[in-house]
Amino acid sequence: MVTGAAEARFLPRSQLQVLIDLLAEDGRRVIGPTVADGAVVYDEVRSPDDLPVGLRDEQAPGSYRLVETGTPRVFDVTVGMTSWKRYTFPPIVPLTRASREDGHLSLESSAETPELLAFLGVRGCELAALRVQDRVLAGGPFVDTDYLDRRQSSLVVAAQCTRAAKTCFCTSMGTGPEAGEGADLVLTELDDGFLVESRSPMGDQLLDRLPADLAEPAQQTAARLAVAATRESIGNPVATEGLHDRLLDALDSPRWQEVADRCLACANCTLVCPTCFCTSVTQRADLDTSTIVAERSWDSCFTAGFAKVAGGSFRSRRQDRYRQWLTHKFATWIDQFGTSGCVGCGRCISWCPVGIDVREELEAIAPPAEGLRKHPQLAGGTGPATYSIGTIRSIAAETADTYSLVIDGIDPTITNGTPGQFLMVEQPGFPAFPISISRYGLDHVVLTVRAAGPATSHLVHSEPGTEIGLRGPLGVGWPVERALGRDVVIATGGIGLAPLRPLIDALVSARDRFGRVRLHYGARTPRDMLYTDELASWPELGIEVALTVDRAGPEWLGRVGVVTQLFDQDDWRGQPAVAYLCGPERMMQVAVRTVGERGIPAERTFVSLERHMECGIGLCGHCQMGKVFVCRDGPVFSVAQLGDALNVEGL
Amino acid sequence: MPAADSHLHPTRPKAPAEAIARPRVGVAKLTSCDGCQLTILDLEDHLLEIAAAFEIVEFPEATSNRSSGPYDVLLVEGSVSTPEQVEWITELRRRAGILVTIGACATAGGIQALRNWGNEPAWRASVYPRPELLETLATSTAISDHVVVDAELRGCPIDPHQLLELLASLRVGRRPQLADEAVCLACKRRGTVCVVVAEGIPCLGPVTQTGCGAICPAFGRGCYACFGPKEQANVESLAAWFAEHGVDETSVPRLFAGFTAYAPPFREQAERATRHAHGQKERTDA
Amino acid sequence: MSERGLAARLGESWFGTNLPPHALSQLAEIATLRSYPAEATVLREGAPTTEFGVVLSGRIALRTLVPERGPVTILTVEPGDVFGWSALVEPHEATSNAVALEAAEALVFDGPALRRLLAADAALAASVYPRLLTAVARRLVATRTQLLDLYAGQEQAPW
Amino acid sequence: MHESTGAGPGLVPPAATGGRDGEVRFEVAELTRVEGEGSLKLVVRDGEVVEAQLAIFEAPRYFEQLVVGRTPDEVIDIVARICGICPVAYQMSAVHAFEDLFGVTVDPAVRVLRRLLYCGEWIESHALHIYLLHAPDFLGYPSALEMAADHRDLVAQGLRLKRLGNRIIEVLGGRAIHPVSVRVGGFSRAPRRRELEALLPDLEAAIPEAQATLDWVAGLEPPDFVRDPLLLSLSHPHEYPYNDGRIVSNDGIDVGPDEWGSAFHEEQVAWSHALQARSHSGEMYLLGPSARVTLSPETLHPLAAEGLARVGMADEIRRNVFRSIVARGVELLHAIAEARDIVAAYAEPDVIRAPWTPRAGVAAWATEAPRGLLFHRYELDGDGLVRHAQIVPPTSQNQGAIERDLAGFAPGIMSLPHAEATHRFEQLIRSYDPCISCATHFLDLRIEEAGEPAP
Repeated sequence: MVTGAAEARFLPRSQLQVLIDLLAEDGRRVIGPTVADGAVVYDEVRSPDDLPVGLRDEQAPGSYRLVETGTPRVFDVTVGMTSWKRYTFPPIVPLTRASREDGHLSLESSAETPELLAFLGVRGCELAALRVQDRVLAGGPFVDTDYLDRRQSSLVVAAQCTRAAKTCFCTSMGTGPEAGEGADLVLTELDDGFLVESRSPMGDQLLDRLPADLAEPAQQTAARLAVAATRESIGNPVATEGLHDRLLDALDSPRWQEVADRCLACANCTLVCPTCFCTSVTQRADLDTSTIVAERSWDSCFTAGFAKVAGGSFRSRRQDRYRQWLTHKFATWIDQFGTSGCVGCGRCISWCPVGIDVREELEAIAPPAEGLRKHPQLAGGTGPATYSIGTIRSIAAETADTYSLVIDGIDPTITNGTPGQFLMVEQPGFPAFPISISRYGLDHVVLTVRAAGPATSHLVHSEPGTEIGLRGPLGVGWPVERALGRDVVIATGGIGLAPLRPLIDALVSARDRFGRVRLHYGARTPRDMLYTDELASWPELGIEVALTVDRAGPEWLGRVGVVTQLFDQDDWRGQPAVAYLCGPERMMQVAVRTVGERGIPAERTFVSLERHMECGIGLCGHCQMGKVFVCRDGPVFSVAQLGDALNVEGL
Repeated sequence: MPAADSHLHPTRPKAPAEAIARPRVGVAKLTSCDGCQLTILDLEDHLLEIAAAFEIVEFPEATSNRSSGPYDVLLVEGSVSTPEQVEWITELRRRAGILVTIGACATAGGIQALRNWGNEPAWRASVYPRPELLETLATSTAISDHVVVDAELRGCPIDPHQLLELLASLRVGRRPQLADEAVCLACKRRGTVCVVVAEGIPCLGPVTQTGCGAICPAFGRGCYACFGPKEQANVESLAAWFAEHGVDETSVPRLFAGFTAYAPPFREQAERATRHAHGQKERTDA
Repeated sequence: MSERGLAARLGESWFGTNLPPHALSQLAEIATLRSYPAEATVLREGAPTTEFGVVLSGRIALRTLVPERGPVTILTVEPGDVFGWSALVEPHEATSNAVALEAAEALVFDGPALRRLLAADAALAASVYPRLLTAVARRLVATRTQLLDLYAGQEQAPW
Repeated sequence: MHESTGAGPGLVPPAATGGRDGEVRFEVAELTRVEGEGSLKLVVRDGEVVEAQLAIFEAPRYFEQLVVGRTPDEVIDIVARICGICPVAYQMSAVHAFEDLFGVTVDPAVRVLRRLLYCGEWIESHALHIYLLHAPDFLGYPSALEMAADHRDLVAQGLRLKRLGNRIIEVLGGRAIHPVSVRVGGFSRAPRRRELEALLPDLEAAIPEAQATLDWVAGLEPPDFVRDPLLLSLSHPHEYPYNDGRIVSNDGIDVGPDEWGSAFHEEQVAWSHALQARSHSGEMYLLGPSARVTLSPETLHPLAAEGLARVGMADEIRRNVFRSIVARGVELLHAIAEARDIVAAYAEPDVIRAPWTPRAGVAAWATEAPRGLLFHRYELDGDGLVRHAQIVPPTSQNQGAIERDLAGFAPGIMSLPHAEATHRFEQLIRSYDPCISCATHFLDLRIEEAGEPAP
């Protein structure tokens, strides 16, 4: 960000209209604080009269009121309910438009070119919020282009705070009351006008066109003092020193339950938060379902649907949802994005219908503890709306409810994927869903799908020749290289074998470069085993296969028991080995412990997790687990990476 | 699908419905105001399209054609409030491939469920000259309390958009996408200033399931829970907050004694209200 | 085969690992090596358990007869693991059928004799019972996990 | 409903019901294309109608009790649920009753907005009945859906008009059914001028369509059934009766909207447990569009008055109930034209919701639902909570007249084949646009079982 060269000017209040007109002349719609239904709402501003003239906001937990001050001042209100996110990251955005014409599927992005905007009266905490969302949505390996377009179309006129509400704590979060980076112009309101400073070339140009003389030293001092006084009045309500670690060590604090007794899980805190970015995609189909529009809308970690995976919601309790939100906002956000997710604007305090005060909760929940962990770096990839098309070549039943689909005619980037990566599969009219690739061919891939819901059932019952949308390959797969020269233990259950098959293929293809390779596979009954032919032929290829089932009839002469018991029959030592585990979470918890007891270090124990993955690239927030997004940072993780996450209920 | 989540609404584990070329659709009603089936006719812009996509074989309010089924899809409005309706809904369940209950009466018992707190005999006597001839149940209850329901549309009345989504989902044989979150999400997406926080108006949005489009706050009043409790609704906390913030003690329970009063966890609150009203009534009769 | 041989083989088994030498030899004194052809019945549910055994090779299935489902295999006893623990626990009745799924070999101990031996020698008992308890506990844990039916298909998947 | 499982128009063949010599029974086990569920039973013995029943098997819902202990604003929400077809009518009668008792004067703009809201409901309800419920009888279709196959443009026009009515209610009250904004003292929110202006083009476009509708329905051939009924409705010197006016009849009744009880009572008739409204002199009155058009022609919107004159059926509307569809056509045109005028002249009110304080006493008022006079009476205590309620919907007042007309209609069609005659009876009932859902709250569920053993 270039800082403007020009010195501070003074703009008489009577000349504020000129600033608004200049912005409008540049073809920008000016958005600023207006008054509607008893609160400050960011909406179109055509003249200073549209601003909250002579009003002050009285904010407290669960309460917001505007009161008359009788002054001509326009920026004595602090932040209202709405945030600028409404304009940079709108509540509902059309994403993809799908249509099927004579058998051919087309999936186009329905992004719109955003209008030019000027934000008037952006506060220090709000500038910080824009920087946070820039980092999250446009600063990572994957970019939300819709957000980026809107941000680049908006000019920012900041207003430094000369007054604070009781709910403000920007000083603790280091975001205000001064205007930090990201503004083009910065205003500071004085009794008879505004001190105006430029922070960018665009700001310089505006400043030159304003009827504003150089500011008197006295005026500059007055402005400085006014903002300093605001800082004083706020003090330092939240002790952020070491907060990250204190929070993550308090995952079992009894206070979570206590706050859950008050929390309504209504999601208001996340929706008024200027940095929360969780979204969901819904498909809107007309009656004749030839055309379907996928829309992305604000969602929240407080909704049940948000944390859905096969088998129900894994954050079913209010306390789990509140913990997810608070720990993410103040701790794991830092691990993910190198900055706190909170900017101290206090919206979540005022607009909580039952007045839960995040400052009090933090104080009650967080005692001191240990150091940070890093999350892995990632490769680049694809955007949330960009699909390639594949054709279902054949469909073969593996078990009563599980089928293997051969998909060809696909984009080479997919066949170039790595073992353990997954694809988002898009069928018009159904929610897109993630499926791991169960085999790579030269010109095709195999997807092994269990018909567990409508979309998956619809897929496995499709006719060969049907075209489907594919996005990927996504995620971080199995680190095969870690097994070079080592013994390998693969333990899996049920459909968990599917994402491991490409790994086994890889080991087989260079068999002599690895030590002993064991596959421990468990299924519900003999009939529920996948790839039975290969299970029989792998031993000839140097893979020791041990099978077990939960129950069986007399015809089954193999083992009956649980996968982890298979280890007992084996006289191997863990230290030189590497473990790859995939299966139901409960099974993996046991398996992780068992291989741990055998001495395989956490750094060389890898698991693949299932979470409700929607965007597949860490932008929608659905699959967040502690410090990681399963879709982007995983689905494969080392146990060291996850820490305790695997064993904490509801994380 | 909300039916999947709430203990109030048992659902039969079903294989996803196969898309049927032109499903035979029936519309029936039990105890209700007809508003939910009228919502079908209120889809004016889509009505002829619907008639083309579905074979409407039973819909007394709209057509003289009749059919006793079987129906691929049966939409039923209204609560179960007479012995005959108990038998009838069981029979209808047999005739229906997919049974969808529509509206607050069918999914929660409706406003008439306020009788369920033992007022029915007294009320009957006060309205009917010869109450002994009247065969009604002492309770008005949700259809899912009597038979297994495959899907439900909440609301008093149901929302036209959700109805369209249901019909669209039936066309392809997927589950309808019906959010089970709080009204607040729609309210905030809409940008409505919160009436609780900014005006101190009691609003049930935070504990009520979404679907209506958050109309009431947008029209300057509190939500009155047409769509019934959301999952994990923390009624105690909200009621306590209202009581501590200027809503008088007798009014708080009355807030919940509305069109989904008999849906737990509203029930407990509503109970206090009906006791209060009943007390009022006795004074009237005295 | 010599007792030493038996003691050695017992010591190599999972059950025998960590048993002190004197314990191994004492047990070997009353142990017999027995072979079961495939499909031989080892224990019958409800019948008195006369012998406690440690599988050395082969596989023995623990089965329960469910009238409408036929015989269901609950667990298989693999080499190193034990069967007939009810020989040491009141009322000394087998809790399931045990059938050899393939030709199997086991060290078996006469129930009453083993009980007398353990009752007479507290030191021996103190080393044998924990091992036995571990074996039973492992089955309990395994059974619980099976009970969770972790691989069952899900009805209400979101997609 | 339980018997009505056969195909065809829900007829139970006479054999199925038996009948002694010289007796003919006409039954419609479930009336279709009416709101709510009712059945027709007519017994003609030796040419004499010995029994004419419009039976109801809607289950009772006890609304008069549901509102006990409730605040006026809660009552407005609750009584709307008596009927999904005319919720606005119930809200209007209730809100005016309370404001009358509390001495609230609403902002003039609010008064106009309430007329607009009622216009919306009239447009929706009349378009629904004309096009979807009644017209199929004249054109010989089981429903408008089949009718659309041959008359798609006609049905599309009806649906357009119906949608327009719903949109008016949606703009003012958030949703077409059970709108949320009506409060004692006014509305919870004033519509923005631009929101109403958005309706203007379609309102303009709808006027010629409503005129066309009127000409079309005037051309529909009615059965010849002429009589001289007593008609009753509100009447206002300057405006077509919606929310305000005196209760008048064509035989001289003239009382205030709060004085219904002084001229009428509900009484129990011998053959049913249904309470029916009668004047103290025992007369039975007919309410609704025919009554209003007959009693208040001079306050019709000029366009509607012109339309009525053009079709020249004022007298037929009064005397032949099958012409009620023409009366609805006239009122449809009136409501659209008045809505157009209101929207064009709308200025946002200064006070959208006038303050009020509760008072003990009797709150009573009548307004004109699409189907006719709707009377509410509430006794309130000092806290403004309802202690007793009486609600008299139009259909309960019409029912006596309907049954009497069935008897009068019978001789003329006895000669027709049984099924055809039965169908005609059903059509006669339909022409009153009976709203059984409304009637429910006081009608007995089980007339048959309760009373007479089947002969």
